[in-house]
Amino acid sequence: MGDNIYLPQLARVAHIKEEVAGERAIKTFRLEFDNGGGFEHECGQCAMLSIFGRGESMISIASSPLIRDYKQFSIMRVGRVTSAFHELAVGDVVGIRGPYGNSFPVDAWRGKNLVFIGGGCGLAPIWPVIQTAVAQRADFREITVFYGGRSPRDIMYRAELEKLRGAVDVHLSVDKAEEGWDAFCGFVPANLMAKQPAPDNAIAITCGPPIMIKYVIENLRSLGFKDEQIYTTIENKMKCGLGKCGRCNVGKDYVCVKGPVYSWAELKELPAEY
Amino acid sequence: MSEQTPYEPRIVAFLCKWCSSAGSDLAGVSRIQYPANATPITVACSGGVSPQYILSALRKGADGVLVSGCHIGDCHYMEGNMHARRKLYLVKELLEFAGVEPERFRMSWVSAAEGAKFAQVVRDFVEDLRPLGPQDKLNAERP
Amino acid sequence: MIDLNALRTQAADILETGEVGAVIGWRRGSRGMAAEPVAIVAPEEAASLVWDPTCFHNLALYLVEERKKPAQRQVHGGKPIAIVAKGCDARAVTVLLQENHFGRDDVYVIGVSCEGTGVLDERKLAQVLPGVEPDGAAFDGDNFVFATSEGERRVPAREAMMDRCLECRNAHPKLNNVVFGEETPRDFDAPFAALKRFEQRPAAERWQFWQRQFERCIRCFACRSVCPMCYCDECVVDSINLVVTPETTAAEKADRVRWIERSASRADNIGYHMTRALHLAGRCVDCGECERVCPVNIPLRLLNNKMEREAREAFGYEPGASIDLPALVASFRDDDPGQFIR
Amino acid sequence: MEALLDKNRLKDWIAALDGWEAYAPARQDGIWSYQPAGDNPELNHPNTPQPPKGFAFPQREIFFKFEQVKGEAPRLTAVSPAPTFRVVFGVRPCDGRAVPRMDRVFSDHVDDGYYQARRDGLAYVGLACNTPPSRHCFCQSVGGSPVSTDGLDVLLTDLGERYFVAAVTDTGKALMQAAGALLAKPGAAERKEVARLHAAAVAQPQRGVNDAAAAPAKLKAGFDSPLWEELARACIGCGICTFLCPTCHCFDINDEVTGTVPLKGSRVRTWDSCQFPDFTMHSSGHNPRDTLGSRLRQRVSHKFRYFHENFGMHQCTGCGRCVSECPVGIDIVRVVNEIAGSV
Repeated sequence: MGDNIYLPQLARVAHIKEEVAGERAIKTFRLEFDNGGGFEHECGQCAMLSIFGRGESMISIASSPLIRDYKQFSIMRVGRVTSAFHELAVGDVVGIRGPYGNSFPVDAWRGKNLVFIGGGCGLAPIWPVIQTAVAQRADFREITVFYGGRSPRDIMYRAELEKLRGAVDVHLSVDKAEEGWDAFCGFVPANLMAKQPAPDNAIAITCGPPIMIKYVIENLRSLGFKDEQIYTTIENKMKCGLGKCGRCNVGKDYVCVKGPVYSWAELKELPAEY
Repeated sequence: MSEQTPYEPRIVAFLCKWCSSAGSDLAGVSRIQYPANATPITVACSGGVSPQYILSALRKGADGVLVSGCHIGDCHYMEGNMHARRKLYLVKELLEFAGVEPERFRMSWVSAAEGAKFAQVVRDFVEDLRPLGPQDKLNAERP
Repeated sequence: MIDLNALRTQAADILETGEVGAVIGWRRGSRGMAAEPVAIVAPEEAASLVWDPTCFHNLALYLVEERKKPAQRQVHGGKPIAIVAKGCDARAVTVLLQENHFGRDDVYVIGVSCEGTGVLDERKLAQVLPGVEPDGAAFDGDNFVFATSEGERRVPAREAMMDRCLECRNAHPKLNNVVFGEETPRDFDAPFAALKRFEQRPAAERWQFWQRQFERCIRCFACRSVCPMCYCDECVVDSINLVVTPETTAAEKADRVRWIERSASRADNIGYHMTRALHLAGRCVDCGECERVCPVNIPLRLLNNKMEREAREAFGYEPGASIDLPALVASFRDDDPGQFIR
Repeated sequence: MEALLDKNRLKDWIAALDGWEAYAPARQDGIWSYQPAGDNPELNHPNTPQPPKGFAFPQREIFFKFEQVKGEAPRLTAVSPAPTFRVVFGVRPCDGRAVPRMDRVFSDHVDDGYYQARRDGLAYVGLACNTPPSRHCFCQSVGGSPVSTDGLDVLLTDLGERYFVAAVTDTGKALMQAAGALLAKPGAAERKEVARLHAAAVAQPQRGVNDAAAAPAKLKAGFDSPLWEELARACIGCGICTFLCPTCHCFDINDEVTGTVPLKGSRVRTWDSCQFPDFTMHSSGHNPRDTLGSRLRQRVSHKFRYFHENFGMHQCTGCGRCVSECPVGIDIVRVVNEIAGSV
């Protein structure tokens, strides 16, 4: 038998950070490979993470491809596998296989303005693009990040977002007003409309809850963004990550292979089975 | 099975906390000798022992399953053991019907005062299971 | 003999008057001669209803919450749903009433008596008339009559009837709002005849038998899906709990016990079928649908019959006999057998 | 390479296949299934309710075993299928046509080593359908034929007392060469008889999909049709149609734990079905295909649209099992025709 495509590599949890607490808790994990292990990835790709005895879960790689020492994953506690991740301690060993899926065409975006619009844990899949663009800041023109959570406690990557200021325009928001919050109050699509980014020579990249994406796309279009200028990622239940197990398809596309990154021009042609 | 370690039946024992579990404790503190083959699992009431627990224990390799509760009339929840009696009778019948040795499932009523009886129940169960050898019909590990 | 036109008229009438919002019955299908389940809402659709030996389905299935949704969606104003029911199907409706799925006024039972026969077993027919694939089937007294390209073929019903029908004691639906056909004396096999024969085999032989049957199971879950009593939202064999609401916590999802794996291995298949038999004890009305639909021919009725007979003999319990009956395992008698307990 | 084989020498041919395990349909417990070829296999079966797909794609496959002592790194032990040479006799041409379709799925994008390892040692000896094995057959309307050799290594044609044996692949030739003197040279009369039988088989009336070539476009146009829910109304949501389908390949992957201290278990692939509600349900409870109609649409669209869009061929081979075995008479031919007819 040739390469075993279902056999994960082992990776060690090198660092854990609690991003968001509570019922929809999010933790960020840095996974490191031992000598010679690992793989290269591109912005937007995912990996299948394993906790043996619990199973596998497909998670976006949240670190920039420029970072070689580790891969970062921000995982919301939702079910069987993700809950097990939240129980991990530094030093624990997990399984990982990948990378899977397509990627954001970052190279094609050089010389353009980038507008990122994220909500909730939807910041993680676009984070590698933000990181890469900031690392290669001269290659891009204006970079704007819109990001919102339900409350100030639901803002992930808070410290990292603050560090971006200067290089990047950061517009944070929370759904409901709360004492001590002096940035925008309201939903992310509304914040977007309040700031009105211009569509000229721009690419908009959005990820978040489906309902947010829906209104973000409507608003981007009303701002003059064309379907080809809008990118998003979609997710479906996945098992193999290799276009064989048959469950993540949206029309003819297996999201694990042809996705998760789509321009709105592509996505609107597909059935909305995600 | 090597010669050094002769076959010892493994028993999963679901014991109600009010009577049988207390009975097993009494057997212990009274220093009554009985075989250590049973893994006790304390449950609130024998009436709460789902047939699923029994099937699952057998699936995971138990050689025998014991369910023990309060004597009829003594149930802490009034009638839990009456339900257990009916429900688990069906389990017993079904296992036997499928050709599984009927000795592999056993029920007993053991009160908190009956430490000696508990020891005897376990002793008898182990002796009845021993000649049957390992349970491989419902065991997922032995295909 | 059942007057099909009278049945159609009845269905049209209760739709016309608005007494019911839909009628679940059978119509001609496109799979050979077999009838197929249908839910009609307009009086004129009643003309498509049929009643013949291929009406084997237990339509009570479609009265259960999840599965009735497609039919319900068409019904306006929460009107009762009518169902065409054979004797066994009507008993299934009784059990569903017993288990409070709906009230007696929410369902309108159009009983159809199997009279002196029953429904067709297509596997038996293939043995009785090898190589013949009829275009239609009809009742005719003690016979089934098949329309074939070479004319009519008459087969004594007992030779091609479902085993369940041979042992049936309730061919005439007791629970009904209206009933078609006569209560007819029957003289086929004694109840539990096959079960008794099987029980006489030695234990080792019984195990050999079941081992072979269970090893064949492909876990398509057709037995579960077709069963009116298998309506649980959460089933031990599903990979996840199907009832996830926004309130369901991650811990609840994570901690769900996997009693039985998805693998079609012997141990897991036995776990599945035994759990199901136990869960159906005192509820199974022996409509035999699980056995009919099994693509690998596992004799599931034997397991259910065993539980049914124990319920009857040990506890005097008859499933589907009355709406007011408490559930078998939610009740007890002081003199329930206890000799097996030490 | 073509030859004649006396029917009663089939067992001798099988015996001569040194190093090959042979399988053939047998009737056991009232149903036909592929079993190790017994003493005297007779290929007089209707189609088996289960296709031979499990030979290359078994219902349960262990990928690897894991073991982990608490606080230590897990140890993984890959499990690979043992190399075997297996030859399956009596495969109907519809099931033969399923083989290249499955090959495509399991080699597309990346090779699935488990499938490939089993497939590499597999040979299929087909049996032409001189008469349709079932009234539910519709192979011809989906581009197949009762005498198709697609996916087969050898095709047998029943000539009454003898089989006409025709090699399709090099493996097939090797299998025939192993038969040696058991095979006789066919004459012109036999060849003529085979041609006549094949022509007659193709001429047998069959039901079918009206215009398979137009199906992808029609199903696309009819994606939002209310007919899907209508046609699925009787569906009970079981897995018969997919588990018995020779080309359905969807699967699940789970960890099966057999011990907890230390943690022990296996990662296992099992067949899964797009007809089960948990197939696509997200952990959040959101289900992109949450109705019976949407799941019927997925099954039918996969066969007659998506597969065609990806690989240029229909995934359905017209074996008719999903029609004949459906507990409630859901009929893929009718579904395709009705949706296509509605747009």
